[in-house]
Amino acid sequence: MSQAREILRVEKLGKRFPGVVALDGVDFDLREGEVHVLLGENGAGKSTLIKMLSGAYQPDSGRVLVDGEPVEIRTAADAQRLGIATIYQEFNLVPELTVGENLVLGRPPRRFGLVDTRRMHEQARGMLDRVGVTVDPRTRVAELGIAQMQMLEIAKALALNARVLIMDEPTAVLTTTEVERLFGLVRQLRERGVAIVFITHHLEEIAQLGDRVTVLRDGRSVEQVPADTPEEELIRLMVGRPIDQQFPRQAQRAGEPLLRVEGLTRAGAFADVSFEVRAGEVVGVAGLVGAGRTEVARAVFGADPYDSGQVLVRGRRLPGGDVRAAMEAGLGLVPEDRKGQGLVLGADIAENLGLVTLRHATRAGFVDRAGQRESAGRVAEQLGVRMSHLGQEVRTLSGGNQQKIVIGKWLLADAHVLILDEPTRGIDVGAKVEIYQLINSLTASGHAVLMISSDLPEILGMSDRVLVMARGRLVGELKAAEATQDSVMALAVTEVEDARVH
Amino acid sequence: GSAGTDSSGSGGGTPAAADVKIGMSVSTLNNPYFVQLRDGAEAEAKKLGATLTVTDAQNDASQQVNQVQNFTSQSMKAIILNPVDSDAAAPAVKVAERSNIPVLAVDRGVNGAKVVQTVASDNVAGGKLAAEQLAKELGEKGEVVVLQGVAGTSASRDRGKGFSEGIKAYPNIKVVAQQPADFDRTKGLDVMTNLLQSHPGVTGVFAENDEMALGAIKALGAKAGKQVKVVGFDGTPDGLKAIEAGTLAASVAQQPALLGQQAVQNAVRAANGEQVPATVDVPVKVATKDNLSEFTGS
Amino acid sequence: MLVSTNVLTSRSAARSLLAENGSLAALVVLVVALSLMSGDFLTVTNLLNVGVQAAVTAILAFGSTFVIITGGIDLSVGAVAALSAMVLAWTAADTGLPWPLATLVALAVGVVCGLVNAVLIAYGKLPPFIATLAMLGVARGLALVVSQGSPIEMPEEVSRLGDTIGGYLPVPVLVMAVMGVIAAVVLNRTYTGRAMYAIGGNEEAARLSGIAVGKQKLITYALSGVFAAVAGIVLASRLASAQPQAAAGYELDAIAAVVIGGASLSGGKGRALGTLVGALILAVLRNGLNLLSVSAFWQQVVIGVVIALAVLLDTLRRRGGR
Amino acid sequence: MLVSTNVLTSRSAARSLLAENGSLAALVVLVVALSLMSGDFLTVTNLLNVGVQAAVTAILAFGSTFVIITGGIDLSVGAVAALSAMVLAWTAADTGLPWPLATLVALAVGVVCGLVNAVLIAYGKLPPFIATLAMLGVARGLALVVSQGSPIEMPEEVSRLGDTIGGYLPVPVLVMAVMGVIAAVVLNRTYTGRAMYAIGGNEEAARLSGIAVGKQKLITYALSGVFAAVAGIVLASRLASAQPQAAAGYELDAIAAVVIGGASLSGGKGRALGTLVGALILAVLRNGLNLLSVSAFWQQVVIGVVIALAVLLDTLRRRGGR
Ligand SMILES: Nc1ncnc2c1ncn2[C@@H]1O[C@H](COP(=O)(O)OP(=O)(O)OP(=O)(O)O)[C@@H](O)[C@H]1O
Ligand SMILES: Nc1ncnc2c1ncn2[C@@H]1O[C@H](COP(=O)(O)OP(=O)(O)OP(=O)(O)O)[C@@H](O)[C@H]1O
Ligand SMILES: O[C@@H]1[C@H](O)[C@H](O)CO[C@H]1O
Ligand SMILES: [Mg+2]
Ligand SMILES: [Mg+2]
Repeated sequence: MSQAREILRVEKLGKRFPGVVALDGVDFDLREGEVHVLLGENGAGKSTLIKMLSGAYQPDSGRVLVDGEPVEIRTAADAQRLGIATIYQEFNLVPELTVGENLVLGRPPRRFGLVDTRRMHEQARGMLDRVGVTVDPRTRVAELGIAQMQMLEIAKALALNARVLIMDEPTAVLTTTEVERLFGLVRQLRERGVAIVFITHHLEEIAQLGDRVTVLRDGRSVEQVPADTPEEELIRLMVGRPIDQQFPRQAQRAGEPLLRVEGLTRAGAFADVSFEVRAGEVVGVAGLVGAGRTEVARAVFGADPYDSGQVLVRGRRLPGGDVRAAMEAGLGLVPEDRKGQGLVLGADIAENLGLVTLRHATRAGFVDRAGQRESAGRVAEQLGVRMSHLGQEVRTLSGGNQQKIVIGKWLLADAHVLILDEPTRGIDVGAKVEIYQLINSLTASGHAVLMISSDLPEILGMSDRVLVMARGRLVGELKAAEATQDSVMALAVTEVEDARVH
Repeated sequence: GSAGTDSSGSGGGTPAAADVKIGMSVSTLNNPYFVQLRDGAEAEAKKLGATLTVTDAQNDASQQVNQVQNFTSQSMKAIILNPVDSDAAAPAVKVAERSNIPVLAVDRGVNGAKVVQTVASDNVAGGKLAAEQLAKELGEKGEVVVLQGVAGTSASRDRGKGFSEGIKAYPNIKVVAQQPADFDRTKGLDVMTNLLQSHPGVTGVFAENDEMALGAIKALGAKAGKQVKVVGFDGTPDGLKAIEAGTLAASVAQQPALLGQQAVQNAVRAANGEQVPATVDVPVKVATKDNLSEFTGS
Repeated sequence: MLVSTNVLTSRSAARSLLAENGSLAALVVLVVALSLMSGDFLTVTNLLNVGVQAAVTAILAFGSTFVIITGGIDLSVGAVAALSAMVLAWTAADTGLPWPLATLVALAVGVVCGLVNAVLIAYGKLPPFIATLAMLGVARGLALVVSQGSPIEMPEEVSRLGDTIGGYLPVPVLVMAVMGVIAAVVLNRTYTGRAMYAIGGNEEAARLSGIAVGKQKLITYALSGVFAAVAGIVLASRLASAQPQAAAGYELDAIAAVVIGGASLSGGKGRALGTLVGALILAVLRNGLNLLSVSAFWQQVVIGVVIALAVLLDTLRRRGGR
Repeated sequence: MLVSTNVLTSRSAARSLLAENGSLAALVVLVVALSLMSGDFLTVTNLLNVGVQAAVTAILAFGSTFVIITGGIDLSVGAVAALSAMVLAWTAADTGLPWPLATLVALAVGVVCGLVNAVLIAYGKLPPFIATLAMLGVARGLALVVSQGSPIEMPEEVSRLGDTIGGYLPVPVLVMAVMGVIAAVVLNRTYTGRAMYAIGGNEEAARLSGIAVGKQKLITYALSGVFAAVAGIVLASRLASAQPQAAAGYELDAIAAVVIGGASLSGGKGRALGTLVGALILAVLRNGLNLLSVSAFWQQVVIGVVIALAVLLDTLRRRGGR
């Protein structure tokens, strides 16, 4: 490896935002045919760094060299010209346009100056095949699930045939199957000499895929180590202290059933889903991408309607499609799509954290804003949100810190049954443990948690029971003791009649 | 002689006007009629050596009050008001009254407050004249449509009133439709086009101003002036040209330039503390092909 | 004077205000420029005139601020203002209703118009632009129907709203101040106000956080309606008569005031103070151009250019700050 | 007749069109209702009249469609239309420029107005509402300045645009059709068209995909300007004279047509065919109410109600379809 040619080098790169020094002299280099992992806590500056390589931001100081020559990357087009392709942490898709159009966004095939729609769809089909996604290129992106969107972003970037491929947490929402396919593709590219920058909070992926690791802390590059460095050591470098237990679940005795779902069905989405969640329990829900977990969770919470079946909280039946009623009965939902459904991006941290408790903080129509701010401050500290102050716009937080806000606002709400959909998406190891501790204290106080996650180790490590879904149906249930990677996956690929074809 | 000839106005001699500042708020300048009114006023001011500031209230009564307020800030010596609406103009007059600035109303009167002078044409009488002229053109029988001005304006109200009173005298003339075209040429065209569909037998049109009449003539095409007689209101240059061409049968001509001229002349007098007569009647007169020269001359 | 003493006495407070609210800086620049250009501008009377001239737009704009913060738009405010005032004058004159009752009826008209807008938008899923454009037509038409096209005199007691107190303080300015404070309190301190920001920022996130979006929109548009009614009554009081064509086209002024004041038409942003400043900028501009005797035809051109420059100043300053 | 034969001859095609384009269904309902209520409505001549009356709004609205798809708004189209036509008439009449050149100058005026809008928006970061509102004032003011407030006659050759070909086919309808096809091709088939959808759907994504957002906005607003100029010329040709106040307030009609046609003011959605249908709905409505001799005061009320119902029909149908 050591003789491989250096393609890209970053020297003393600095970037500040109002109130924050995001990068403070970062050094980084990238060689042909390597997978270089960027590691760091939430808000350490990983995304900021790669955005300056892709033309999204301009550095304040320092320089970037490509093939030994200093370059200025002012726009996305500049980056493309230099052979740099980027998959951003936040999706950059146009929901109203089709899958096909999104795949060739900004460079559609043309004939006689006009866009050649037929060829566009042909190209798109090829790109989708390559990443193993089977959707019609004519589908509107707005109709896709979040994992499919991630695969789309990957397909889009691959099609640029770049020399440098930057991937910012591409695996955060993918299940094992997709992750494996993605790794296969990445290895192929590496063979061909493509240089890859890879950001992840899933530490096990580093050894599987990476060659070198650069660790960022507080906007500085603190260390460069080989990818086979033990996880504990990586954690220590990243967090500054060791973490003894990644999944500190303290199981409780299950109490009375708090949530019961019976025969829940919606044509084209899910069918005959029944389960219950008891006080003190953490119930995990596993499944492949598009298994219908999110749709069930949303229906239970009243965010979407359902056709038949019923949802009972403490034995009382909830009206369908009524979020307010669900909340009053004690349900809570942390949605998987933080940007689309979880956050008011233009509002500040305090405002977002207080959204769910707004009603309780209201007396005679007036909101106790000081009280709201105070509790917001408490939660933000508990979760270690990296911010300049509570008045910071959520839009300007790092991805993982945004996720902490989405969870934080529900932690404040004291819901009896909290449904978490991909709760730790993009969250660093240290903060994850904090969240798991909070889950522990919730269940210890007699509350219950239903946790959907594509991160199988998390499901296995934190659940008392695991439900498995496939094709819109509940296909099995495993006790914590029986649940292993293999037993869950075996159920997840069960051949059942697809509830989603109609 | 005709109304337009007595240009020296009431009382003799040119008033002394050096350095007299006069403010004039015109209801709207989006209409050639008022442009003529303003031009008449400006020409007279220049002649007399007075400083005239003209503002455009854009058909908004409250903006007009604002403008009068602003005139008082500028310490105008007299204010000429062309009310957007006669009733809504009273507060504007009162504002000026408080600062002891004399106000003259031009083209439309003011109800509910005293102005030192009203220089105006009578729209109700004009509507009546239009009815009589149209009846004459039609041989006192036929089907007539009315194109109305902006609903709610006094000009439209008064002309409509005068016309329907006047047309009652002719039992064989039937008003088959009244539709608003907002004093606007384009709307006159579209509304007339549409009315021709439902009333193909129309023989006469009364448009409450020339702009709409010209639109209607466009809609009528070759029929204008032949099978269908159109009577307008205002006697704008374009209207008079249409009379000459034979497409417009007649227009109840106002004399906006004269209105403006008279108003300025008397405003200067009032500013100098002279007594001015309470009303100056500038008569309306029907312009037809026969008497066209009286109008195009001035 | 009003403004300049403020600036001098508490510099740092003023500076932080300016920094926070870019449009205020534009207003200050405008005021300074006009004071230099016209000796008539910076007098107490004239500044009070400006206040009076801003009042109706400002009150309409406060109502529009609510709507715009939720990501909506209300084109009906001018027409609703006219209709409400007309109903007041009509019920008082024709049915002999005592004026306090007639005033309540007028406010109720505003509320009902707003509720109809909201029902169409929240439950009929009409785009706010269309729902309120339809309401514009309906309200304006009804104002004409009620009045049969003629102005109706306002009850004398209500017309006092157009007067001055003690010969100096104009009541419209007072009403504007009161409505502004109400708007600010609603926005900053009440559940509904906070919900407006959340809905405008991300309607789905608001819904999933338990905010009853439909109900909050009802309140939002009803508020806009009632503010419009107040504006209509103030306007009619100034003219001592309710006019069927009153406030025609004011919806664009109101929206402009809100946007100049820093709100975004895509929702989630906006403040009462900003809106006030926006309305004042428009009024100062018109007043100043009158005082400077700018020719009528050129006035529209100059107003257009200055509005663009004022907001440009704001955006440039904000970008410079980054 | 025109419509009914279409519907009868190719049922399934029509059905799929209706399903795809909800506003078309509303238009059909409106046409059927008016045919039943007035015998004069469903005649070839009257339908052609409707076409002529829709033409100016439709052409303006096609231009606005581009802007609205990018998530912007253009309030200046009516004023730009008036200014362009005025410049044409004025250069031809006063400076004696031959009419083809004068026409080019007029189109250039439209382009320049659009470019100024775009520069303010894309580089000055002004909200489109403010930039184009400023342009509204500037263009309307300049039209008044150029004309000194009075109409100017159009060159006879250009005025033919307002005539009919062969005594039947009105040229404005032809121009509308041509501009509609151009709009559809631009939107569906060109790079710029697709970029408009991307920018309106997610501006950041568009930028990060290498689309030069600023440049594309320049093209978008310039197109809107040139469409406005064409509309202004057609309007002036119909009257054989350029009027300074022509097309006043048409911007709201144009935007309404686009939104009725299914576009969203938040961007990313909209189609030329939908816009055409929207403009036709407005024209059919006004034509029908004239034919039915609905009283002046009630007309605005009825138009408001029917617009709301038409769009409601669309949204309900779409929700039912899900
Ligand atoms: N536009 C912005 N304005 C202000 N601050 C910003 C902006 N963008 C990023 N920051 C700040 O810069 C810091 C680095 O953020 P960055 O997104 O690079 O973190 P990250 O390492 O990618 O974290 P994560 O693992 O959570 O994605 C954070 O404190 C963030 O709040
Ligand atoms: N193979 C497929 N066939 C049909 N529809 C699919 C398929 N995969 C996904 N979908 C659709 O994509 C959306 C994603 O489903 P949903 O989000 O409920 O699944 P999930 O189990 O939460 O998976 P994830 O959130 O990991 O994507 C749903 O609308 C689903 O119907
Ligand atoms: O007298 C004028 C003109 O007739 C004009 O056309 C409309 O307003 C009236 O007051
Ligand atoms: Mg990041
Ligand atoms: Mg999911």
